[in-house]
Amino acid sequence: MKVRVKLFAMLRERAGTADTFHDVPEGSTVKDLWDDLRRAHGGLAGVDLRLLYAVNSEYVALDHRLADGDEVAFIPPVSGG
Amino acid sequence: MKVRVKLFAMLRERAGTADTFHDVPEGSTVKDLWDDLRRAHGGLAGVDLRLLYAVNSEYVALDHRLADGDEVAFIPPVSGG
Amino acid sequence: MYRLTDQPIELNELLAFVGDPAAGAVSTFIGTTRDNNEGRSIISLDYEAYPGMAEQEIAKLGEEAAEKWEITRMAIVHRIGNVPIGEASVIIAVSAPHRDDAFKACRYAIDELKKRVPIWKKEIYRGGEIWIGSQTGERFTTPPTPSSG
Amino acid sequence: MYRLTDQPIELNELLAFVGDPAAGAVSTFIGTTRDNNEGRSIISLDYEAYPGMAEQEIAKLGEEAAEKWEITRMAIVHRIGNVPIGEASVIIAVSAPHRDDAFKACRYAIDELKKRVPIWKKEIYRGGEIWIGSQTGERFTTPPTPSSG
Repeated sequence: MKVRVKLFAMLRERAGTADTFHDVPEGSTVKDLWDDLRRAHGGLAGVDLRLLYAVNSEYVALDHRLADGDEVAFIPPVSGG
Repeated sequence: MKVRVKLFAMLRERAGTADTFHDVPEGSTVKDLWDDLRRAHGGLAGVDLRLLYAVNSEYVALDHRLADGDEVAFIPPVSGG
Repeated sequence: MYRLTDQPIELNELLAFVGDPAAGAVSTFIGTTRDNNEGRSIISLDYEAYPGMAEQEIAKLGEEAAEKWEITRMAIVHRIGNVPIGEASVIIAVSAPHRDDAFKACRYAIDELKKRVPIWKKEIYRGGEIWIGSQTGERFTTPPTPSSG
Repeated sequence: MYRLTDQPIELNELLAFVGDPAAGAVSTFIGTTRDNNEGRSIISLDYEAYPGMAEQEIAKLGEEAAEKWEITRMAIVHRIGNVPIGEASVIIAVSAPHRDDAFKACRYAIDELKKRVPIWKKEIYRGGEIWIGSQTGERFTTPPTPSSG
């Protein structure tokens, strides 16, 4: 399956990318994708922040199962306002 | 002694006056003055509101003793805002 | 900035006054004339104040707020005279380093203002006039006069 | 009115939007860039959002507030990009028949916005830059780049 990955703020800077497409195996979860990303981007390996995860603009749990075409966002601690 | 009397809002309308001077005996309290005013102005006689009292722009108790030249305000329930 | 005015209140003036590089939060409260109150259809409100004392009491609110919370600057302006529907009778603006202080000081100021600042409003509604706060049934309702109706 | 903008936020636009003859109270909150934070001397803040989702989450705050309190209208506008000292990064305006609802809804909106709307600020301070919320000691501090000063 192909999913779109959105990275923001500190994650975006550390990965050096904001918006990419990834191939993931059927049945992959958000956690599987995140593990993949950490292998692909050395800058993300050291990140130990409490992240939030959104699929198609809705917050989901880390074990949420992905579908083909999903937009997956990794959301570091928000600091709007 | 001579004191200045300020009436506001509903009290002003019922008394038909906003700002007058009154002669009061030495040792008079705010309550004595109020009783005088109710005798002088029939429109004030029926007033049974919870009033506040100010002498020279500071809130005082009903038994506050007046001094010559005081400005005494009778303050019906406030409703600013 | 603590004052009464018989002109429309300019919010931007208050905001300019409370603005400060050290402030991260501004809380404002705007009280406006509603078109209805307790079933009465409101035409406008007429505000009267005890000048001098009203301004002094408003300034006290600011001093008290500054003792209770960490605020940077505060402005309270109350309008006197006739205030049509939708226009502001009072505006309060408070700046503070942090929002909790700004909100609490602003809320304190309007709550206390309504309790003890010598200002009164007369409601001009379809069918009569009434001094808010002094109404006790119909006893204190007076018919509108031709000039103010 | 729930939106992001890369331009200075116009408070008067929000106030016009929430104004209503049935409203007697308007509470507004303005978040501004402070010149200091935890001992750092701030030059400006850079805001980044997840567009689409940020606006959607902001709109949810308004819906939730309308379920909890009796409010007339609400506007939340958040600025994105560089926000200099003293300028507003976020403005919230809430109108309601009565002030208690206006204050509580406004407070709820800014508190929840800071918890879960996908917007981030990077502090540009004298000596470096830091993503607020993601800082864990100096580990995540990056030196300023020549282009962002």
